[in-house]
Amino acid sequence: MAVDTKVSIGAWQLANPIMTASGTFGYGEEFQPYVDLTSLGAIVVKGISLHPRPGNAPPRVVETASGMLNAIGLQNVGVERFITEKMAMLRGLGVPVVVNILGDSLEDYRELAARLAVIDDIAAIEVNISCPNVKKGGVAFGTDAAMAARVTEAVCAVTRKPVIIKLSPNVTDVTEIARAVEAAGATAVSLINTLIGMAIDIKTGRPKLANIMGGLSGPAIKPVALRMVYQVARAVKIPVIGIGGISCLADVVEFMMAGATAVQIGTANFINPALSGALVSEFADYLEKSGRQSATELIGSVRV
Amino acid sequence: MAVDTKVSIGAWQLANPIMTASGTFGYGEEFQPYVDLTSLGAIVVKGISLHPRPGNAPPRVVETASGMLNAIGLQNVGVERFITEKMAMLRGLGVPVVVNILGDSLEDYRELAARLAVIDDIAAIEVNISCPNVKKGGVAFGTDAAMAARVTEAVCAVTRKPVIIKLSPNVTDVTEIARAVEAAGATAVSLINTLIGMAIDIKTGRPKLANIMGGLSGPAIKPVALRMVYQVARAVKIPVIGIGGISCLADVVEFMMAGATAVQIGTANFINPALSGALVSEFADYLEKSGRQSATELIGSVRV
Amino acid sequence: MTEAVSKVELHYLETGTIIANKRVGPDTWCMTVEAPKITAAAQPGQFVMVAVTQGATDPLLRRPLSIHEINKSRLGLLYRVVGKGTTLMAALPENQPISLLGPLGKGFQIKSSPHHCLVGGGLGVAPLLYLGQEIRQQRPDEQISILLGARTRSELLLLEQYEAVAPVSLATDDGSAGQHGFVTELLARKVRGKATIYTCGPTPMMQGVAALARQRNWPCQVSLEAVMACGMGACLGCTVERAGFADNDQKYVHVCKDGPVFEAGEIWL
Amino acid sequence: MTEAVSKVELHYLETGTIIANKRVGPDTWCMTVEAPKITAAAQPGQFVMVAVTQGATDPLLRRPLSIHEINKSRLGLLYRVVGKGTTLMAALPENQPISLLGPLGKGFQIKSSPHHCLVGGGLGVAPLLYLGQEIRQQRPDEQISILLGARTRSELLLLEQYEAVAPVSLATDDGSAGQHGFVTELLARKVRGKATIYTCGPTPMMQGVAALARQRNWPCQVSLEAVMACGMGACLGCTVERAGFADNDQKYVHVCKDGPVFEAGEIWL
Ligand SMILES: Cc1cc2nc3c(=O)[nH]c(=O)nc-3n(C[C@H](O)[C@H](O)[C@H](O)COP(=O)(O)OP(=O)(O)OC[C@H]3O[C@@H](n4cnc5c(N)ncnc54)[C@H](O)[C@@H]3O)c2cc1C
Ligand SMILES: Cc1cc2nc3c(=O)[nH]c(=O)nc-3n(C[C@H](O)[C@H](O)[C@H](O)COP(=O)(O)OP(=O)(O)OC[C@H]3O[C@@H](n4cnc5c(N)ncnc54)[C@H](O)[C@@H]3O)c2cc1C
Ligand SMILES: Cc1cc2nc3c(=O)[nH]c(=O)nc-3n(C[C@H](O)[C@H](O)[C@H](O)COP(=O)(O)O)c2cc1C
Ligand SMILES: Cc1cc2nc3c(=O)[nH]c(=O)nc-3n(C[C@H](O)[C@H](O)[C@H](O)COP(=O)(O)O)c2cc1C
Ligand code: FES
Ligand code: FES
Repeated sequence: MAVDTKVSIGAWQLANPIMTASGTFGYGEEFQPYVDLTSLGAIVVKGISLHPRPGNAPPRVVETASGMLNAIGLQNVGVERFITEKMAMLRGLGVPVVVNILGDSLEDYRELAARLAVIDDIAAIEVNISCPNVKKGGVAFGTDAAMAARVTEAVCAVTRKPVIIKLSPNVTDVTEIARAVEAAGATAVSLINTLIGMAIDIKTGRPKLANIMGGLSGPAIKPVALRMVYQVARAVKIPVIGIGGISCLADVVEFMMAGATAVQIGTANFINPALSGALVSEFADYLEKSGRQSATELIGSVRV
Repeated sequence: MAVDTKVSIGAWQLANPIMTASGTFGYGEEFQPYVDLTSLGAIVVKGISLHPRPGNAPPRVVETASGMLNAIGLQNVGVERFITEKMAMLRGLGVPVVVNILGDSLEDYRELAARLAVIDDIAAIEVNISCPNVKKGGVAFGTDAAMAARVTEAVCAVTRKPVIIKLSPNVTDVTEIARAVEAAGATAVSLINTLIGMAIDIKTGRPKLANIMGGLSGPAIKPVALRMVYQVARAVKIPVIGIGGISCLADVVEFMMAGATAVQIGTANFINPALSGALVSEFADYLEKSGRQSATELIGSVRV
Repeated sequence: MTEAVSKVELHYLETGTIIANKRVGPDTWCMTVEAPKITAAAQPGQFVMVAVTQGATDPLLRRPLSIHEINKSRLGLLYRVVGKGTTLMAALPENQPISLLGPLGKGFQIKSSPHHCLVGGGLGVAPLLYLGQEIRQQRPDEQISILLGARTRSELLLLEQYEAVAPVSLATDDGSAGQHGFVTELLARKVRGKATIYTCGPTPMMQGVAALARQRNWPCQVSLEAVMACGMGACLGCTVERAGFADNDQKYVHVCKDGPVFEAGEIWL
Repeated sequence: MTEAVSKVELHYLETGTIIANKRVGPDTWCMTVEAPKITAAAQPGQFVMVAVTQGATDPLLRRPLSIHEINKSRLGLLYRVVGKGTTLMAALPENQPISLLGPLGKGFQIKSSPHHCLVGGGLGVAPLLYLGQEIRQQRPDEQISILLGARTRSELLLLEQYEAVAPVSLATDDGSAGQHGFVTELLARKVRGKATIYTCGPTPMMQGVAALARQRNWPCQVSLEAVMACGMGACLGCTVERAGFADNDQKYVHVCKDGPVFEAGEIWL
């Protein structure tokens, strides 16, 4: 029996729902020894900004109970060098590439999306709206429904590629933001980005991260991520991409049952660099063994 | 050298900052074999409502990575039987007792606080505002600054006991709520209550909790709790009580450095029922060994 | 951790020592722990909460396991490796310390009866060994029968231990040992006249046993499981529904404190 | 986990077998792992990322440890028990499988030099043994000296191993062995003329060594540590600041991929 592992994000069809999360998979090539990249649904590359960024001072990461905090500070080469230096290599990988973008202002997002709109072989744009809005005094775009909608409109206006809005979990009502970006034209939403957290070194009396606060990821956040995916999948009609602590096949199935059309593997890549590739075949096996014909049967199938 | 472990919450002075969290320490007596209750700063009893509640159907708890989800559903005997059946026993324990209250409406909170206002030997009232507001369509009081302020006013108007407002972490800006309840007269705030989460049993395709969603607690949430305590302690002048994943002395010190005047031990009581008592002496030792004269020197001492 | 005693219910937080930890059947292990305080206080049907990790926070919670056997100051735990906690337990070496909380809960009531009939299925057989031994000792003149069920022969464990206590009858779903079919059928066929039933195992099995007991007017005690966080009545997590109570705060009982052993008529199975 | 090879940098995800895991000094252990692929590719100064748990998610991340020794298809890890990961490692029994990722990073460059001087402090001595062995083999005619520092005599570990490679000079903070004082003073006094310095240890020590090397015009390679999540250049977590770069995306290098060994002048120590 040939099971059908394909899923669709708007007009874009993925061979299977297994993607890798931005900032946790380098530019893909680091993982080539461990993963047949061509087998993955897609990879999402590290967030790209308009101008190169050095990122934050060290220490940038710290382990927590079943999780980790990071404050990388969005270190990246900038969109110009991304296009000239990285795209050729990425094209060669043979896997759909999603480019994650971030900005300090609406104009940043618009310009980034416009620059990438004309580049072949970018399968989709993922918009990280968890960044502070410099013009609005540093409040994150992603925590205000109206601002999130404006970013979405700005990006959708300049590209015909699928636009995935990546939602922040640091909000009172994630469905409100999801509905706003859906109405503004988003092709899909992905969630969750990291929860904001902190750790203190009691020996020095200083925060463990130079940046004071950082983003919490890993298995610790999975229950929160799964809850938000469930809520958002019931609130919008566009596809939902589930992210947060996914570390094994059962986690993939949980997120899809909760309503995710696809999933992204993040922190777990660090612990087992071969994981994403292994999940692709485990997923097909699971569908077959559980008597399902197609991956789409799983989506939102939780019975409450 | 005699170190001074005392801390103050308004006019109420605690022998030390170690308290136990509501819903995780029964009515204290269960822990008598393992903890010298009279040594604790205070105990907070399970949330009390106006009328008895049966609580949710099972399963009510499920383990997650370094954490647990609970959906007890606030099972309790109601304020009447609490006063007649439980208070006599609680008085006999020789430890300051904080009563945690919850309601479905402003009137519930007001009446509960009024009933308890006249009961001797209740050291303080802790107000759980993470409950859904039945009259406002189920939105939690704790996620709306104006509603949170009104609950605070209602409670403060009818009692002269210290009023601790227990904040929900499921909000975009916890400092906004904290400032609102401070302005409304709260003696102190405690945080965090649980993060909302979910888990699915992939074998049955059903949520693992009968209630679908539950509250995430334990070490997994500590980084989020510590961040919020840090933020709130810088935003308000009233004392902050830190809660969330505290499992050892280093955690206590981290929360106090972040700005907490006292802390509550929650889920960790289940793993080590002797913990809260052990922390009282470990805390005094720590102060002495670290060359501090008083617990208050620790509060908010993190250098950023 | 402090080692202290409950005045109220006589349970202890005790750091025991692993004496042996061996595989005894498919996915099933038996761990023997030297734990003088807990063993001295234990009653058949009670359980312990076992800390499966030290220092690490995942798995977070202690795991509830029935007391399978008491041998002087040592207790035996018979457990099936089903998830990450029991997997870690199975890897623990001898001589290592292990933290136990117990003995917890209300165990079996042993009253006089012409015929004590112990009915176990799957890992539900665990508490029945110690129960049988205690009945034998407390009521040496009364008849005891042990009825054990499993899916297949290889899952029938440590039979000699049970046979040393009383005559054992077997049932397997696939007929590979004893009666082909359910242990309930065995019970219906083998036990006539007055009897007291003690049962532990999968819920459908206990439902069958309890239904038959009601029909025949046998007193019947059932040992239940529930997901537990604290094991000592503090979290209110381990609920089962009481039979015949309205929707008030009396609606539920808690397996860890009110049980794990209940009169069958007391709760909704 | 899949076992595969990096075409680019030749590192492997390999499930090795623990051959030995013994305490060799105060809080310090040595683990020998059979891992044919990693050992075949390893260079001195490289490291492995060790999975300290299986199945559980706390501690979550792999732990970076330098390759201390290569003995045919076995590698040695010399580690100090400082926290929960290394505590769990120290408890792992022989014959157990253990997942390693490696060899990772850029190790020491061994160029011709009249005098190779290896300067280690604390657990920074770990990578120097394998380095010394390799220099001895690749450059049999060139002089090698090993200078080791510690707080006190008992922390100077496995000295015979180092002495088998080259003459060893010692310094202790409390004077309990060798020179009373810092290993830097030893270096200043003992090494004259042209030399190449290789150093690993606490930051203040390496700063002292690098400063002296700059003064005397010695090439100097330093081996750094940083908190690591991935160990393979994917997370951008393990940053150190480059010397002489403006505030742009060239400002930082990454210890796991660009290092852990750097030319002292390349980075801000
Ligand atoms: C009072 C009591 C006595 C028990 N006595 C025994 C015994 O003597 N021998 C024995 O083998 N087991 C016994 N159990 C069940 C045992 O506690 C669980 O099998 C164990 O906790 C599973 O831990 P784990 O980490 O390996 O599995 P997990 O990874 O936690 O879970 C694996 C699977 O087991 C299920 N599970 C987990 N905990 C329980 C539970 N408490 N009840 C039912 N299913 C569960 C999960 O839903 C999941 O499907 C008892 C349970 C209770 C409540
Ligand atoms: C490239 C590299 C090579 C290393 N080689 C060795 C070696 O050969 N032998 C050896 O004993 N150690 C070595 N270390 C350090 C070792 O990785 C840490 O000691 C170990 O990860 C601590 O794990 P833990 O869980 O026991 O401690 P944790 O509980 O994680 O932390 C305990 C304490 O150690 C500190 N710590 C944790 N990780 C690091 C780190 N990466 N660097 C510095 N301090 C840290 C923490 O801040 C904390 O104070 C190396 C580190 C790196 C980056
Ligand atoms: C080291 C690190 C770097 C990250 N960088 C980015 C980024 O550049 N852009 C982004 O949208 N998300 C970034 N994330 C968030 C992840 O893509 C993901 O949303 C989050 O980690 C939750 O998933 P996980 O628990 O599986 O890691 C980063 C996460 C980590 C751990
Ligand atoms: C089983 C359980 C029951 C709880 N019941 C209550 C409650 O009745 N009222 C309340 O305000 N908080 C309740 N809480 C929340 C805790 O008091 C605490 O805020 C939360 O668990 C975070 O702390 P922890 O991580 O240390 O457990 C409960 C938590 C748990 C785990
Ligand atoms: S397990 Fe906590 S009350 Fe029963
Ligand atoms: S540890 Fe991840 S980039 Fe170095």
